[in-house]
Amino acid sequence: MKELLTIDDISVSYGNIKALQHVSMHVNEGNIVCLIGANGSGKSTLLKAIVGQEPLVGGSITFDGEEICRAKTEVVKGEKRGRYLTTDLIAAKGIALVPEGRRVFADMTVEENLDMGAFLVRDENLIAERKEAMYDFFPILGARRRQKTRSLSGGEQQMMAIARALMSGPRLILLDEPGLGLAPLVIADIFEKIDMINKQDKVTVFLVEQNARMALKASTEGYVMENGRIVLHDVSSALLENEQVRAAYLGE
Amino acid sequence: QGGSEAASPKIGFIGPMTGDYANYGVLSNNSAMLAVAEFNAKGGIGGKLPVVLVTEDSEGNVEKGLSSIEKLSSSDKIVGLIGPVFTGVSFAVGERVQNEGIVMISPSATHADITSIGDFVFRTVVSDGLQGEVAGRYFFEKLGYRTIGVLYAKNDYSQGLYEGMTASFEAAGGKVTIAEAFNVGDKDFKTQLTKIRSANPQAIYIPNYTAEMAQILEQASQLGMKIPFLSCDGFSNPEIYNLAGGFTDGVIYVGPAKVKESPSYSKFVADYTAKYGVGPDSFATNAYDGTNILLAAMDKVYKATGKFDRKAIRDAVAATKDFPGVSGTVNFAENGDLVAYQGLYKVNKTTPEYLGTYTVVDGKLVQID
Amino acid sequence: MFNFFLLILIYAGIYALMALGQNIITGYGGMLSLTQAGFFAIGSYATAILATRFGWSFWATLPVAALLSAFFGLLIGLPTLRLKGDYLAIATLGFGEIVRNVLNNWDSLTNGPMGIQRIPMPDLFGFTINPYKKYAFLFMLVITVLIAYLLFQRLARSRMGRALTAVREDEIAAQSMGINITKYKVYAFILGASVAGIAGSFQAVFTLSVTPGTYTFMVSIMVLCMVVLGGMGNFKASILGAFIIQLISYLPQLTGLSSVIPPQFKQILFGLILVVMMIWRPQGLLGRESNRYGKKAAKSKGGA
Amino acid sequence: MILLETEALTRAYGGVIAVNKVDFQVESGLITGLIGPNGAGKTTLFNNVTGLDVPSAGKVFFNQKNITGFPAHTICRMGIARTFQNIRLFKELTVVENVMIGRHFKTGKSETKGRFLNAVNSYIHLKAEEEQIYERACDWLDFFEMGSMKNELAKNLPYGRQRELEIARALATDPKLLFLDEPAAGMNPQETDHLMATIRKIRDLGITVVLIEHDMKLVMNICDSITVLNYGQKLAQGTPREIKHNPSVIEAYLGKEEE
Amino acid sequence: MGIAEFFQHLMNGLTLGGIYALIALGYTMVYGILKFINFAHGDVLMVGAYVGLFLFDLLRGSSPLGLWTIIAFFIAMLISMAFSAVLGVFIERVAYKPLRRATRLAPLLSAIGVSFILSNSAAWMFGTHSRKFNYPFDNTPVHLGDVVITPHQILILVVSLVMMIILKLFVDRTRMGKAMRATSLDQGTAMLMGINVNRVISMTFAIGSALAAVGGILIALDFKVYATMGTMTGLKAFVAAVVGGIGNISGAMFGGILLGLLETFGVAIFGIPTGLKDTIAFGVLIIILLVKPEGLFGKVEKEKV
Ligand SMILES: Nc1ncnc2c1ncn2[C@@H]1O[C@H](COP(=O)(O)OP(=O)(O)OP(=O)(O)O)[C@@H](O)[C@H]1O
Ligand SMILES: Nc1ncnc2c1ncn2[C@@H]1O[C@H](COP(=O)(O)OP(=O)(O)OP(=O)(O)O)[C@@H](O)[C@H]1O
Ligand SMILES: [Mg+2]
Ligand SMILES: [Mg+2]
Repeated sequence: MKELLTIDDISVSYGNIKALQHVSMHVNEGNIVCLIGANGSGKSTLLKAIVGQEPLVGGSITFDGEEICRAKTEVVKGEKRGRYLTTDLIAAKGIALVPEGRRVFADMTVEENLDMGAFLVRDENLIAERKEAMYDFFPILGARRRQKTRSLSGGEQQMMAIARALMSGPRLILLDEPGLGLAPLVIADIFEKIDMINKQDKVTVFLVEQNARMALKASTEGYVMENGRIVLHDVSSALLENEQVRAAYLGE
Repeated sequence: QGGSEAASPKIGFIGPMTGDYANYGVLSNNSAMLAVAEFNAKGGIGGKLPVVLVTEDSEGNVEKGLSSIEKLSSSDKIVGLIGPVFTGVSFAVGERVQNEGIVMISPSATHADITSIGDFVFRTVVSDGLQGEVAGRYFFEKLGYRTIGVLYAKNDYSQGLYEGMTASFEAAGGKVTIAEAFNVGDKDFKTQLTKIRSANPQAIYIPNYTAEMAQILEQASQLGMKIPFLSCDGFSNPEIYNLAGGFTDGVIYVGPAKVKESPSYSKFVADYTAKYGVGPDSFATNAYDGTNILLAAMDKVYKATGKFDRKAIRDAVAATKDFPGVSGTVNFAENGDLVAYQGLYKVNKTTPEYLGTYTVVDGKLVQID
Repeated sequence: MFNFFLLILIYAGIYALMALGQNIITGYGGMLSLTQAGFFAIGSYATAILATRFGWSFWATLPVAALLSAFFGLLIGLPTLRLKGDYLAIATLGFGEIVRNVLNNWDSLTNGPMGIQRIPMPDLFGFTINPYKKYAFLFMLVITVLIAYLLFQRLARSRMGRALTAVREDEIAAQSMGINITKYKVYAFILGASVAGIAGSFQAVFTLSVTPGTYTFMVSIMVLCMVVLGGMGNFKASILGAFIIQLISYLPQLTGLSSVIPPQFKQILFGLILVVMMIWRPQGLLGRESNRYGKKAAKSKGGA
Repeated sequence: MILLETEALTRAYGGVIAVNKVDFQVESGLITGLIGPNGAGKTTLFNNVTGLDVPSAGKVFFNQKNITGFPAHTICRMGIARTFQNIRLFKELTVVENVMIGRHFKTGKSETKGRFLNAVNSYIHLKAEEEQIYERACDWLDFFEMGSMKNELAKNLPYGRQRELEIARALATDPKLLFLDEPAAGMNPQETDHLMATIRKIRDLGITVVLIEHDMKLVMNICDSITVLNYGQKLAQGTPREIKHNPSVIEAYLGKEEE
Repeated sequence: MGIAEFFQHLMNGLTLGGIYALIALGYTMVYGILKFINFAHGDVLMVGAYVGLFLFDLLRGSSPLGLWTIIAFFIAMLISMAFSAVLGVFIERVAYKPLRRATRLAPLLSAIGVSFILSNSAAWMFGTHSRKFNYPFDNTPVHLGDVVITPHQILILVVSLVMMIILKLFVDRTRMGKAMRATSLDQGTAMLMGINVNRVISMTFAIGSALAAVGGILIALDFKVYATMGTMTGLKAFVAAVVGGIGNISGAMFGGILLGLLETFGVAIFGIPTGLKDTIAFGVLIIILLVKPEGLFGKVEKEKV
């Protein structure tokens, strides 16, 4: 299986706070990989680093064989050279992020938000098709399609953010706590849907989730992060049985 | 009190050099520079000391005017001041020079009360009072108008003229049937003109600065107005014909007395235009005379005493008699005001034609020339 | 030269008063108000009119100027509080322009564009504080700025300041914490207006003449610049900002450069300095005042 | 005793009726849960009760007093505090300052309505007052074991801590009734457990708690009574056991039991 | 007031409003995206007018009014638009871009600085006097009964209307327009959608500044060219843009027209002294804002908690 995303020894800091320290991981094409960890362990930071929203202080990130980010301090061929693609270029490579805190375009309607998600898609028919698919999947969004997103409920906005990311037809989708604020039924649905797009549309999924049990069940592989470091990596079924994980993240 | 020794004496100029009114400051400052340059070219004071002109920008406001005089008086130790250009600043600066004992000659502060600040304040421009008086009487008596409309700006100069003209016109028996104002910075006067058109006066008096007058004339023509226009010394700036060339025909204005005839005036205009690329307006003309008067006074005092005593220079300025200025013969009244007559001109296409020189004595219009 | 420096200090002092007021409105309350010039004018004219027409002493006119501006602060504060951000800016800008327009046109009261001259100099214990002799005037002004500063500083470090900060940060949360946001916004306006009125009074007895042309919209902008340049939400910085902006604007005259360079260069220089300063320190020279309890606030964020 | 009650509370936004004739009761001293599908109108109900939104129809009673349409700050002063679904801390202020703002109207002389004189008065008593506010704020932080973070900027706290800080800030107003909108969102199971204990502690202080939550473990464990909304209407009300087995609730919201 | 006078005032008000609208459109472009008052907009307008003036005089030489003067005028206008667009983008790069993450007031101050630099440089280079921009066409007024209109007045109205429509179509219909809207709402998230925010912002400045040049030239025909020409009119246009509703294109247009009509009728109808024109205009604008705090065309959207 091909390695789609490779994170090689990256570090990220916020001033003095070392949010990520020497993190390495990889996501194979076609897989669902999950990342779990306590609050503040650095999960969101990692996702932001992948899409180029946080600069690296060390390491590099490669997507589909092309290096998309490298820290300024890295030495390449005897030279100190940083390099990075801006977020929009990374998005154009086929990476979509469902950001933490939803970040919907509040003054746009649901429909316009979906259109923005498909900004890089030029085929009008395809866009219309995908939109319909989204309304099928989240009927409430269909009912609210002409409503400004700012007036949606928290959960509706979350659905909106997920649907928007799917609109671009990404190769890799990064989900930052997709279940946040969603009703139990909907969460179950979403995990099913994730599975479906993964199987049918061959979208690779990288999932960050507090609900570790569901995340691990849905994924093939899992990483555990603590204080900005990866402390465990295994296939998900093994992690589900892991004592340490059970105690710390499954609430048992 | 002040008075510096033999080193090159300095004189100051204060006027708006930047901002909305910069043009008026710049034109007058040009004159002062020209006068000083010519004076120095002839050898300067006593044939040996060149005079230094220090220009400061008032930006047309009192705060900057005061800082300018502060600088001129405490850093440059000037012995005389040309300016400031506008009434508001002139009041503030006038109080200050009076206090410091520096003689000041304003080329364009027209407010009637300026010279009553004190004995150090002079001007080479007629006060609004006189110009307005001549204008009102002339419009009534010689032009035979009984109703006049006015379009003036809410600034000291324009409003002063409006009030002066109205008082004398109505005293003579006429009536200002409509007076419309606009604010500084406005460029569209169609509302006011439309209102005036509807009031249908026999003529319209537009006492304003050049740029606004050009604008008014053009817009009046756009509104198809055929009413005769009357104006003030602001019209003596030849710039008006560049800006509103097609619309100046027939305008009658009150301006400096008979300047067009004098050869020194033509030479001044030619030199000025050659040097600065634009022509002088009447304030610039006044500034030129003012500067020359100041320089002559300094020369006189220096020759007599070998120093530049501020008080002595003031006295010498006050003693100026029949100074042959480019704007005519200059004399100062007891209070520092210009003793002057008003010229009347009628524009033929784009050339002003001289109609006569007038003054008002005891409420009666008297033709001098 | 030294005299000229004193003059800069006096102007800085007068503007510092306005900047303190602007800071409480914009720096603390987070409201972008562009109307200090209006209050400044009201204060100036109050003093000018009362002193020349009714023979009041400066000290008697001072509280009137403050109260009158405060009243107008309340008047425009109350209704305009419904407005956010730049809508508020426009409404306040409009108010400032209205004040100037009215002063320029109400000839019977304000003498219109001619302005009011010959304003009597203030007396203090029998001494005339002659603005030409700058020490006494400066002294009087410094005391006033100091009092205003201490007062504002203490208010800001009390419940009032915290409430205003809360309103700035998040109105909805502030409301839900029992803070009457309208009340605090109006307080900010009243306080900000009254010091600007006092500044106007001082201006009137310093220049001894007032004309409507002095109180343009540019004055409000300059005051805003002082606050932002110093650092929003920091009273010391507002005073520093006032001093620096005045110093920059008068630097060419102070150094004698003004008579050497073309007059426009002075303004161009001012513009350049403004741009460079902002890029160099967008948070202002001193930045927002550090949180009283805890660390200094982060550099880049906050404010209206 | 019924502490808070809504009577046919309705809030319509144009065509969308977010809350539809809901009668909702909160028993004093208990923990009441409010659950329902996304968009059911839970947050809207909170907003209408706490004065951030004005009902289209219906009434709200607090302590038998009709408080419908009162401004938010008044309602807060009467003893109702809340947190927000999307955290609304004063981000640029420190942790302790956030809580101090909660103490805003709780101090010394100023408790009698804020007049300008009071501002003057409080100016005079500034120091004592400030100390008083500070100490009380610290007490609340200690309650959440956040004493060591009090000088951090609020925005730099991890998510879960921010939620707790919001609760601390609300508690600082000494409420009789506390509304929590999805307090456990973004918390992992362990942290949720900790939160449950905290909420119980709050209840034991005599503060009535109403909470919205999608985490069923939390809801079923700590609520004494649960109200379910669906499409703006009240679907059911009862004890956790009743709700868990209510078929229409399962159908609309819970889905079939996991595991 | 007679019927003729009424219609004359109406016409005057409309064209004055057209001028405000023309400038307001450019303001709104930039304002809508970056949410800061681009004080230098009026000065870019002034630069555009100077460039247009010099080019037009150069191209025209001494040829009489006719087809060539009109062509020359358009060439001058196009070059001036391009020049202003480049200038606008340059200003953004140098003076505003470094401040994108700073407080909202920092770029405002920077813009004031730029405004000082531009207007004073122009005064220094081109002098402080007004220059006449000759009409490239015959501007003889047309009489409709007692009401008089000039071709230029009609031109202003037509151009501002056309520009409004084009802009609106552009922003609503094109990809670039959509990208602009997204950028205005949330730059970070816009990038996540694959939008090149830098390019969008540059584009916005380019369009806004090109519009300023058009406005500057058309205004110059009527009001002359001088260094401070952008300041006051620019400010009023900005007020109009805000009253219309921030970032709203039709709002800017109607705000402009409204302001023009207010300035005209406010003093024309009730016999209020014309000096108080600004008081009436600003007063009514404040009242409008109080009644409709989000501007005329803005949408009132309460924040959802
Ligand atoms: N902008 C920022 N400035 C300073 N510190 C930050 C910033 N963003 C995050 N942090 C800190 O970095 C660390 C990692 O944060 P991150 O958001 O990546 O955690 P997370 O694993 O996603 O947590 P959560 O589960 O709460 O979302 C935390 O300690 C957080 O406080
Ligand atoms: N201003 C508004 N205009 C139109 N519809 C609105 C408005 N505010 C809320 N709504 C709608 O009302 C419904 C109720 O929203 P509310 O936020 O109360 O839901 P909720 O129960 O809290 O959901 P969640 O669990 O997802 O947070 C939603 O469908 C929302 O779209
Ligand atoms: Mg996270
Ligand atoms: Mg909700």
